[in-house]
Amino acid sequence: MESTQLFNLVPWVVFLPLIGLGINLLVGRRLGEVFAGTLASLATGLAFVVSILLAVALTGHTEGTTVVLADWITIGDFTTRWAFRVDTLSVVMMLVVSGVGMLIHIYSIGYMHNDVRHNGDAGRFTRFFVFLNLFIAAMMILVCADNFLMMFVGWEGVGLCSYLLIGFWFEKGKDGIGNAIAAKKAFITNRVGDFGLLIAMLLIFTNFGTLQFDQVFSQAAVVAAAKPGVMLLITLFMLLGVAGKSAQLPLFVWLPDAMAGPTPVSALIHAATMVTAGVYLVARSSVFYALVPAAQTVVTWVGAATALFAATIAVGQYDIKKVLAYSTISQLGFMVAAVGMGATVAGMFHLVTHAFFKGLLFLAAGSVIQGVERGMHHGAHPDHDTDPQDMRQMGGLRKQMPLTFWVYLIGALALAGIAPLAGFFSKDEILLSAWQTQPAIFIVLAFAAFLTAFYMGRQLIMVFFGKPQTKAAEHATESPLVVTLPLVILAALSVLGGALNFPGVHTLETWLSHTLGEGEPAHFNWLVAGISLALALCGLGIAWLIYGRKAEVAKVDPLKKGLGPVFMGMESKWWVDEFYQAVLLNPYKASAQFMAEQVDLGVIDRIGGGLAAGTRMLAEGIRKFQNGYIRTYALWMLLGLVVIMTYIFFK
Amino acid sequence: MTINMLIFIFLAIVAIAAATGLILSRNPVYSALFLVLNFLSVAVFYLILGAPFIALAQITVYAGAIMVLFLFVIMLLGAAKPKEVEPLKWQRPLAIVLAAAVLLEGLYALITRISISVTTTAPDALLADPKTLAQVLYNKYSLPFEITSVILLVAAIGAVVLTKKSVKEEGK
Amino acid sequence: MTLNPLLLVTFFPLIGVLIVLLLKPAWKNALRWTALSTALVTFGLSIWMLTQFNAASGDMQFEFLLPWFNLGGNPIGVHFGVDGISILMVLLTTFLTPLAILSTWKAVAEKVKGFMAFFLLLEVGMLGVFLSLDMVLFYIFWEFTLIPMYFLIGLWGGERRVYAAVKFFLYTFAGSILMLAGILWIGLQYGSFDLSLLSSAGLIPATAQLWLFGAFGLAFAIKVPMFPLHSWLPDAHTEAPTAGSVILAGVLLKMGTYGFLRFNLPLFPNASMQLAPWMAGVAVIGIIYGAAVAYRQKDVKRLVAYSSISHLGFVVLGIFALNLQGIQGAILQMVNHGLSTGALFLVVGLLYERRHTRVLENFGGLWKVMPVMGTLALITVLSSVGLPGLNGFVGEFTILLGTFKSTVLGSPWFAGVATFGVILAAVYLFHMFQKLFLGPVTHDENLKLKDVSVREILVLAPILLLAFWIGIYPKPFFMLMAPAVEKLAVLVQNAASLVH
Amino acid sequence: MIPIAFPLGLAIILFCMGIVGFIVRKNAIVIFMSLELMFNAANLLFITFANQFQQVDGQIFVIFIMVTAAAEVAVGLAMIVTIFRGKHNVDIDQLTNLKG
Repeated sequence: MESTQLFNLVPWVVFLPLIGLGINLLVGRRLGEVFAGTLASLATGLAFVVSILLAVALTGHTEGTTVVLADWITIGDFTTRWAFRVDTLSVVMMLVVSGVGMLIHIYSIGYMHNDVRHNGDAGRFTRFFVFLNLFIAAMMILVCADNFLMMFVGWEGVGLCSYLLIGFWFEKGKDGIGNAIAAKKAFITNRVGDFGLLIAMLLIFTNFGTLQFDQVFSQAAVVAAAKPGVMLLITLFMLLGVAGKSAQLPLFVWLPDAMAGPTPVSALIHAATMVTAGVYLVARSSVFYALVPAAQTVVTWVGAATALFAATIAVGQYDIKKVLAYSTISQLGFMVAAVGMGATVAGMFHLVTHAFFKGLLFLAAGSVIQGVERGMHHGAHPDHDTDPQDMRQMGGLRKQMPLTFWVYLIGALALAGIAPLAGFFSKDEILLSAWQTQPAIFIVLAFAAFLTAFYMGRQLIMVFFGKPQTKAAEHATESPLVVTLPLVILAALSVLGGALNFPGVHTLETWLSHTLGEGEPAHFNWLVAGISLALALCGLGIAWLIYGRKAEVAKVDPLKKGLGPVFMGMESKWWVDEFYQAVLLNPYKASAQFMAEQVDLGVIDRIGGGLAAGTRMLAEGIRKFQNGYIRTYALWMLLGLVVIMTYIFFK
Repeated sequence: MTINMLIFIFLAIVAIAAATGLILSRNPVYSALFLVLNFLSVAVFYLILGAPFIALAQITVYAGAIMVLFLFVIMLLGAAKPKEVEPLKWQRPLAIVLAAAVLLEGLYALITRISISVTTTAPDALLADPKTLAQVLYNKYSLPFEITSVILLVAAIGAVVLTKKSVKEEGK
Repeated sequence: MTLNPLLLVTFFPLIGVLIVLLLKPAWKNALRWTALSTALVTFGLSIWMLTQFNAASGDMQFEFLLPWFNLGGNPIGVHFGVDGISILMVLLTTFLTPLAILSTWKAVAEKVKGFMAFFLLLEVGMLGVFLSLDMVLFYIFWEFTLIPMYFLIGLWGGERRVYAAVKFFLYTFAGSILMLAGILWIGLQYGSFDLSLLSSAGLIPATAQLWLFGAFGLAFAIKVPMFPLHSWLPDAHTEAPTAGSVILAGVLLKMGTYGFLRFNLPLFPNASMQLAPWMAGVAVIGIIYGAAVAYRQKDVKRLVAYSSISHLGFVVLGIFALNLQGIQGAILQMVNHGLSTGALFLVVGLLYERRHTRVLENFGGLWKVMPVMGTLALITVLSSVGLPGLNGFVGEFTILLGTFKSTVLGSPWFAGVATFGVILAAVYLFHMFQKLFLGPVTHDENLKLKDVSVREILVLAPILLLAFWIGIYPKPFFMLMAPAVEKLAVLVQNAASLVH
Repeated sequence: MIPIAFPLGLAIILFCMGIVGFIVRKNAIVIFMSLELMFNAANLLFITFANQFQQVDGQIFVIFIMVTAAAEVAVGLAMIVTIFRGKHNVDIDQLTNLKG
């Protein structure tokens, strides 16, 4: 087959998951778990195959192509279409989404089998895979759209899937409603971001006359010269969208709560793919940002601040998934900072490697959680008090779950940035570009990297080392093959991922340059690499000093003594949620309540009612004339007669 | 001053007095009789004004038939006399004031618009002839005439329906 | 002489009314089937009309004109006609009516005969409103719709039905009286009541336009309803039977926005241009206000009612953007709102049938009890929230686009603030969905609730399918209305430039 | 020959007295009589003008008025009788059912 013809396969990356979900929706429940899970995995797997074929086709035709499916909205001078953009950037995203997605699908077959039973509703198994496939489809629309509006479809679509999957156990969580509230919080926070993106799109259309990527970007320089203010607005509103989706300051608050979703969801959506959409958006729009240095600075600082801020919180968490969640926010901050500095390739590189090792970490954490859950059910007296996600109640799991331990270790080291694992190379590229352009950013990011190593060390030690803290941890057992196999594959990728853009080879750099334009490949800097590696080792070492030496984990976190109120802040997430609650949510609620009760029922409804009451009072007055005495009526007639006569005679 | 004038003035005083009696009599029987007196005196005016047919009709239909009907009902109802206590204090004075206003305005109009020198014409034989009346009535006014017959019919039926006790009530 | 399709569509339900009247009140199923089949045939007829319709033309089609009587020497005619704007409204009406009737199968158990007769009469009235081209005829149909709706609320409604029915009647009536005055003034002043003659002339002086815009606009604004004239709506929606709410939200409110398009824009173009920022401002206030108030409602139906105020704010905003995107988006959004809010009311009605309560606190966790229902409700909510890929987004986005670049409004702030309403919409709708379907089942009564039946799926499914269709491929809808809207926009601009 | 102002003036006076009687008296029958008095005054005007304009039409109208009065009296008295049956009174102030 001619390689360009392969491009025409691109709609199938969306259609295949849709077909999968359609079949599962109709018959999945009847045909059983294995069928539903396999079908969903197969659908995603085939999408992965298509993505590979597209990548193969791209090697011959690096300029890529656009496959138009149909018109969408056409009014006057406004046209959009359903069209798929195949270029090196979108194919990288497709590969990540479908590849990691497929592994997580497979993992979920095993994980959800236990999870639905643990939560007491086995019938919901199929629904999970329907949502997962829907997510893959939406994510594919996001990454291969050829215009902003179609991308927005995927953008909100993945938000919906996130909502559905966070609220998958909608009757669980705090007070039974916690998960549902977390889901709602995620969607609405994302909507705040989407608001920014919508405004950005309106601005783009008004000033460019189109929403199509190629046409917009080709005009960008002209418009930027003519209307620099507009370009700044566009990029900043777009940043708001990025902050929403990629959980950056100030909109990151939804992501930790999103851990209410089943663990594969946390891995797929809230670590590997969806949350990186913001990074993808900035990478895709790098033309814009390159033209507006002010926006670049803002983006960089937002990213760097988020990286540090989230890292500090991660240090103070006890929930195994919460640590990873804040770590994700922090790592997304690295990526956003990178794309902000113009180091788009570094950002994308970190995006890919992060998808490997963070996906791995989450899945392994899921394995740990289920191991502990199995431990809870062990023996004659099931232990219901243990929180299977609380790291303080684990400990020593490396003996019970050796395979999980090893892959977790690989993931953690990769995240910490230990050479030669994948995370080292990608993080190093980001630090390098910060080093070269903005030293202040470098310091912030370096400190964040140090904290990253520290909290990962802390987590490793609390979970896997020392002695089991509870019976459940003591009786935890290793997960089945269907769960561990994806872990092993991801672990391998986490080890080898650095090869994607190995210093001096720059595979990814070259590949992406076809879409992003020729960039200056960063030269490997031994000093930066050394600092980065030293910081990582330092972090791990300090973690060992604080947590690892005592066999018994103290009831009070040792850091609490040393840091005092600072640790309190880390532990309680710097009170950001409380702040939003007090400054935004409660006032909105109160003012809405005020409008609903005082304004609407009290004033507006009373206007109509007041008119009615006025009419009534008037009638009460007039009805006095109708006193029932016929003779009085005659008198009024007489009065009328007098008036008329007077008028006639004396007019 | 002609004899007609004298008769007129005299009967006018009678008519006004009769009307006053009608209003003021406590007993409705007296009122009815005062009204008859009033009708009779007005009938004489009709004669003076050259309408002998109407004058006679006034006497037979009004003073005769209608007033008999009145008296009949008065007797039937036992000459009931409601207490003439005015429930509304302002009603009576206001009525008199307004009626006086109408009176004064009417007289004012009369004085200002109609000269005292305009007098009635002598009785005209042709106009007084019932034949003339009949010809106009049955030609020019044939449609209203027919309608009045319907009115009378309706009134007759209406009176019967209104006064007839329902079968149920009779049974009681 | 061939039978005019418009007459056939408009008056066909009367045949159903006649049959219903001839049947015995006790034959409830026969009554229901008669009404349903009549409504379905009417829908079929409107589809047939659509196939005959020439989408490339912006002119009135299938025109029917019959002199009726004279008023002050000016002829009033029975004048019907359809163009790209009204055909969508007609289709929406004929589409929603059978579904609404089907939804009453169990909900209306008493006085079925009267209900069905009034319902079909209501359909005649609504179709008449959308198809009349003579102002007096329009007014007659406009008022005529009040009568059946008044009885539907007043006889088959909830506890405070009489209050709600009277409120509904008085509010709308108060506005329409002013409109009648306006109609008579125009008719006597310019010697014609015929819309097609009047709108092509552009002859009304600018100051008179302002007054007339006010008279017509008030009637339409009450019907829409625009803030702050909306307070009849929550009561009417809350007390109306489900089918009544569906039609009220789905079609009757559209009569207001349709009125703006059909009368205010072509007849008073200068006033429209002059007042557009004001109208848009009020619309934006309505968007935010409706969303905020909806969020704090305890009664589901009231919540949905306030959401209507918010959604219709978008429609009015789009209309007064006075450009192609705005108006086309507004028309599409009229259809969208009819579908999604109609479906929301159907969902609420299904819950009410099962639990006989509309208070949010009495529900919770229903998705677990009724999975299919939960899914259908979710799609409905998403369509209302404006999720891309579903109908609401296409309408809202095009409206925002039109408003944002509108030269008449002259400021992007309208669109900016309206976009903020998109966030608030998510707040109250997801709040509602959470209260109804998520969380644990807190009331034992809710544990035994039956999932949706096939009939109920049949009611909701067509609406949701259409929601997907419009969301993914709205082109046919835009193509249908485009020539008429272009004509309207040109007319407004020309007339406005003539006077200046 | 008398000035026509005289009968006209008398008609006015009688009419006003009829009005006063109508409003002041409470006895329904007397009220009816006052009404007749007012009719009478009107009739007098018709006859006077018939004489003045030498037209027979005025007289014909008087005939119509008489007929109508007869009909009205018949129905009116029937109503009074009916009311009397229910209320045992002819006091018109008792009939206040239309009080607003």
